[in-house]
Amino acid sequence: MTLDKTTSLEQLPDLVPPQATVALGGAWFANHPMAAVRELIRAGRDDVHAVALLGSIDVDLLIGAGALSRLTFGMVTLEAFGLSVNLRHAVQEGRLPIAEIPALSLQVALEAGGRSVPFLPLRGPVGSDLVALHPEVFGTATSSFGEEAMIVRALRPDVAIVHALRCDSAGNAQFDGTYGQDPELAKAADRVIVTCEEIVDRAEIAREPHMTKIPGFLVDAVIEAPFGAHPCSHVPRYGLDAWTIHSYQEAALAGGETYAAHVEQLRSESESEYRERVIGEHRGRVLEALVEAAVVLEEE
Amino acid sequence: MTLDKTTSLEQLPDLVPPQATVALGGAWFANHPMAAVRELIRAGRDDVHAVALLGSIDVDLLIGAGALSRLTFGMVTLEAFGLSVNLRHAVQEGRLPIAEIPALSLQVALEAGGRSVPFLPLRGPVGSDLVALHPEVFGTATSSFGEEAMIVRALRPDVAIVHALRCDSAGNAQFDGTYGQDPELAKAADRVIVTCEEIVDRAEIAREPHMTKIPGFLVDAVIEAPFGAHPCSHVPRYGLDAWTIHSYQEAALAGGETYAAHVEQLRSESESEYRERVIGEHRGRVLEALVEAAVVLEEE
Amino acid sequence: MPDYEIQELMICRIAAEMTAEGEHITLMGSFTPLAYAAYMLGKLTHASDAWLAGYNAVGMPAIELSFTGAEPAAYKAATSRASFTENGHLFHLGTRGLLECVSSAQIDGTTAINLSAIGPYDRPKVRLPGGAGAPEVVQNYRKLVAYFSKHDRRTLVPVVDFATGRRTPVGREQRDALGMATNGPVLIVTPLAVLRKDDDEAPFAIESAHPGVDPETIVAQTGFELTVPTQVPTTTEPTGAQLALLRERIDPRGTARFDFLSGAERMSYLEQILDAEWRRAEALVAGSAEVAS
Amino acid sequence: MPDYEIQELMICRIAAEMTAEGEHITLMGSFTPLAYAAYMLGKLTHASDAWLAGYNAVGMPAIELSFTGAEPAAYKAATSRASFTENGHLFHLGTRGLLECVSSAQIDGTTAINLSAIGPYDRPKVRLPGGAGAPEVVQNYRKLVAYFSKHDRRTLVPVVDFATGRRTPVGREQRDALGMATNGPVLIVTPLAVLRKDDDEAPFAIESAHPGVDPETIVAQTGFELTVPTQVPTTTEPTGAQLALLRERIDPRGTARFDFLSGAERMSYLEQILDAEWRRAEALVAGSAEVAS
Repeated sequence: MTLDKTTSLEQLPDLVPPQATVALGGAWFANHPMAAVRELIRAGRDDVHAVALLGSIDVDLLIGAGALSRLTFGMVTLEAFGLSVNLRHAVQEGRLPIAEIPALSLQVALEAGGRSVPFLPLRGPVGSDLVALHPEVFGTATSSFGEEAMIVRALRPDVAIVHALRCDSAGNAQFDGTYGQDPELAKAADRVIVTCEEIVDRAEIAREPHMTKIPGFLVDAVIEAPFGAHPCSHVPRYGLDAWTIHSYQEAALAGGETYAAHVEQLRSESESEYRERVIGEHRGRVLEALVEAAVVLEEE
Repeated sequence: MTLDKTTSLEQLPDLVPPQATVALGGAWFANHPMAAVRELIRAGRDDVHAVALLGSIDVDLLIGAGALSRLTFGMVTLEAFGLSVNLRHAVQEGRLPIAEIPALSLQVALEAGGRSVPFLPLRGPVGSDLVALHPEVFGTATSSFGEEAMIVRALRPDVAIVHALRCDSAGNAQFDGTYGQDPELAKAADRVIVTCEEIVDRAEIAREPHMTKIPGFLVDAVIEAPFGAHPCSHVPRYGLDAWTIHSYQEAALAGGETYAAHVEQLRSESESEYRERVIGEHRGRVLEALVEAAVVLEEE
Repeated sequence: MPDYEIQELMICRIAAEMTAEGEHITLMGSFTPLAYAAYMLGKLTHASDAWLAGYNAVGMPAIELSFTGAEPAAYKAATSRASFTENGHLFHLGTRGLLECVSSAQIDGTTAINLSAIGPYDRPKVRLPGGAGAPEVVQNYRKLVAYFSKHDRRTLVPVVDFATGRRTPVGREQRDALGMATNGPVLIVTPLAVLRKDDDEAPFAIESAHPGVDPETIVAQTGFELTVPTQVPTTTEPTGAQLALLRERIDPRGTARFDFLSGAERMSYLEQILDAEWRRAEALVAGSAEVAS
Repeated sequence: MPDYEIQELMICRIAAEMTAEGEHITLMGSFTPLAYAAYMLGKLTHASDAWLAGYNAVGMPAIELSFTGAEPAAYKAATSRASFTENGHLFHLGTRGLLECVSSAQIDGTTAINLSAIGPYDRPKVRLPGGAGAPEVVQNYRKLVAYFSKHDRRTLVPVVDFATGRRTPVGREQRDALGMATNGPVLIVTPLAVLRKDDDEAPFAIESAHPGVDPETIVAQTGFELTVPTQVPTTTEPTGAQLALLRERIDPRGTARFDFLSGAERMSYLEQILDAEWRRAEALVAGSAEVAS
């Protein structure tokens, strides 16, 4: 196979059409495609409809930098560091249209999209006020057997962006630690962009075929982005940079010029300049060591 | 974890309730749970409702030995060696009630069972006469969005029996080569029996977590059965014993006393006696070498 | 009687709900110290055969609590991996989920939890994070525990501003009839008491009051109707063995205390813990540099 | 013009349908030599970027044909694994399936194939194997080729005894309107000719006659109506390079000839091939025994 889908991070914004619905991989503080998020901000995007199942700093930063025109989400939180400041402000001030969809229902809606079926039944969030609020997502189906089931309607994002551990040039993307629902995002989206810690040969992929969670035929573009989830974790390569997230949240809470300067800094530098400035050699090693430092209490 | 679900092959028939619907793992000539099939025959069962998506000698032998009261299947074939002789005779003579369900629809029906949803929509076998023949499986669902979709109704077998490469005592079952739709059988069935080439420690499972295709919480019983798929293949441990299948088919074609003697022989011996008689040391090594002998034309 | 902090008592009470129940499994997502501590305590004591999953790691063993270490630890000795969607169908949307511990900004007497908005939903006073998978999970798991670091009428409210999720029905018979998983009441565990709801038609009742808390205080601090039994039992206190496990092995840096602090104290406590986590990792880097030189 | 056997011409014609089409993929199940040969020939020549899956092995490279070796070879250099159910949703039941080659006992002019029963379904004269996933696959793949080792009125029949599966609709516009994958007509490839159907309302037409076969023979041997163009093209013959690839690399033991034999000759041919496969494996055992001693 001679397929070469590799491109550079700088090209990524061109692969995201205007007003595109973009599903972002990762979950909570794990494995969001942060290099891609930064690049969309560098490109000055203000038209992205983000789909974030379990978002954190990815979504907060996109909102803060004015990159989103709309947000579909299950949760956005900075966990121990507090609420998502930019989500709060944008929604409380009526500046950002949102669709809050319970995350498992959103997963199944995306799964339906990936299967090319119009809807899927599920044991859904009966009792949630979000059901009545989103008649475009939740419905019921009556079968010829006489059963009635709650359903979610298929969702097909224009683009999915996920961050993998490694990937070959044909798009076979491997993960070892957290991969959330990234495979289902890739199946559902029309265009799939994989950023990865490193691009490797096909032979290296074939040595661990069980780690390929997204097969290459689903993938359109492959971009090498070391520390591409930073400051989120990418287990087992590196842990969460909680300290950088803490500083970020302080800037977000300060708001105003402090936060504007933070965004401006990101815009003014390339991704490799970002790595040099924020991560550097020593911090990079410590972040890697967080994985080794984590303690299992019983190997059983 | 101290869970110990291990038991012996001799106990397997007791784990299959009378008149149970039993889904059999594997596909075509790969990875059927043949040691379990032989043990059901040794126990003199005549009441099994087998569910075989892509059956071969497993189903033919069960029919030939009179073990089935009913068969739900997508395909049963001895491929190059010919039609399934015992299926032919049993159906042509009206001795075996069958439900022929297109295999992908059957997979989705089992998937629905594993998800605890009443049905799943699919781009099904429109144009097949089997749809009208099986109104208990195929139907339609109309959504509140106005879409109509073909659906299959959920199927929950009483028992699933699958053959894994290795398994720990808690039931974490690993596969490397062909595993067909064994994971979905395990999710759908009320009781799950895993036979495996070898029982290993939890630590050995944890070293290759991506190969665990059936997590232990789904599994009820774990049985060590070396060459437990024989004469089918279990890649990468051993290839197809095409020669033994050829002899079997000759016995099936001869029928009458010749075939009865074949079944009687299986009944009169234990599984380890079977291994000694049919496989032995040299044949075992050759079957293992078939995997190494297989040729890839381009590593790409 | 050993000295203990209130979150330790809450952890021990929740851990009692953590049981090994065959094919049922408990899945953990983002790092919520109190819930994690309860799961680990159960797993290291009476429920060693309980199945746990963390993130995409299924069959994980007990781990040490840590803001940066919980996720990597989950993977280290787990027996399998699965996509969230696959696990979603098995546990969260199926019938194999065991114990869900959820915390929210508000809860009311119907079991409705609010993780969405304080004030009007469309133009809220406080936009909250959203419920992640809680709306489905509270509905489908066998057992549901809602826990709170405060017990007051702003948290346990007459009616939530918005129901992000709700368990309905609650009653065992009604759930059985619908083929829904169940094994017990809905519990609310707070710094004052354990409340339980067994029946859709009846209010929450006080199951037990924590030592030194009188029922009147609990009622006064609760915004919804409570049934008060004539004899209110006292919540079982942590044993020395439980406290030792929690303090020495499960949560040596005290992450579970974090949610019980507020304001500046809270942030400086977090910074302390994170400093310790950094130093541990940095020591490993220094150690390997030494070996290399 | 090189000498060739009829199955080689058929393989080359089918291989022409094997194209690299982005996200589309071709999945192989049980070992069917002629179809496998066509896939491999395409992959080794013009369609090197085409995606192939075999059994649970996705992203497999081209392999040598063998009754015992096809399955293990599929795994050896594949880039991923997936359950049949997962692949089913992506390819067979989705819109990402590329090329399906199917063989059946009967086919008729509506594209109905019979893999179920000759004679009455409930009490058949011959109970056939069943269609496996063919009923769904013939309906959903972009391209469908039905191939047969015989071209006669017992195989290409007026109406199948039973429609195990059928492609409906066939026409590109009708399929596009339904959101169904399509890229071309339904082809029938036989030892006499290539037939094609583009339109639900029109019969199959002769696309080409194999060298030396006249259209009248084709019509006479076909049980359903055929459109015969005024100029019937001749099927392109295999090139020397294609034949060399097939004979030397893809199918050195000639497994694809097997389906074109019958009776005793067929079984003895199979035995010969299996003998060779046994000897190759046995030599490896002897080789490693030598090394070990």
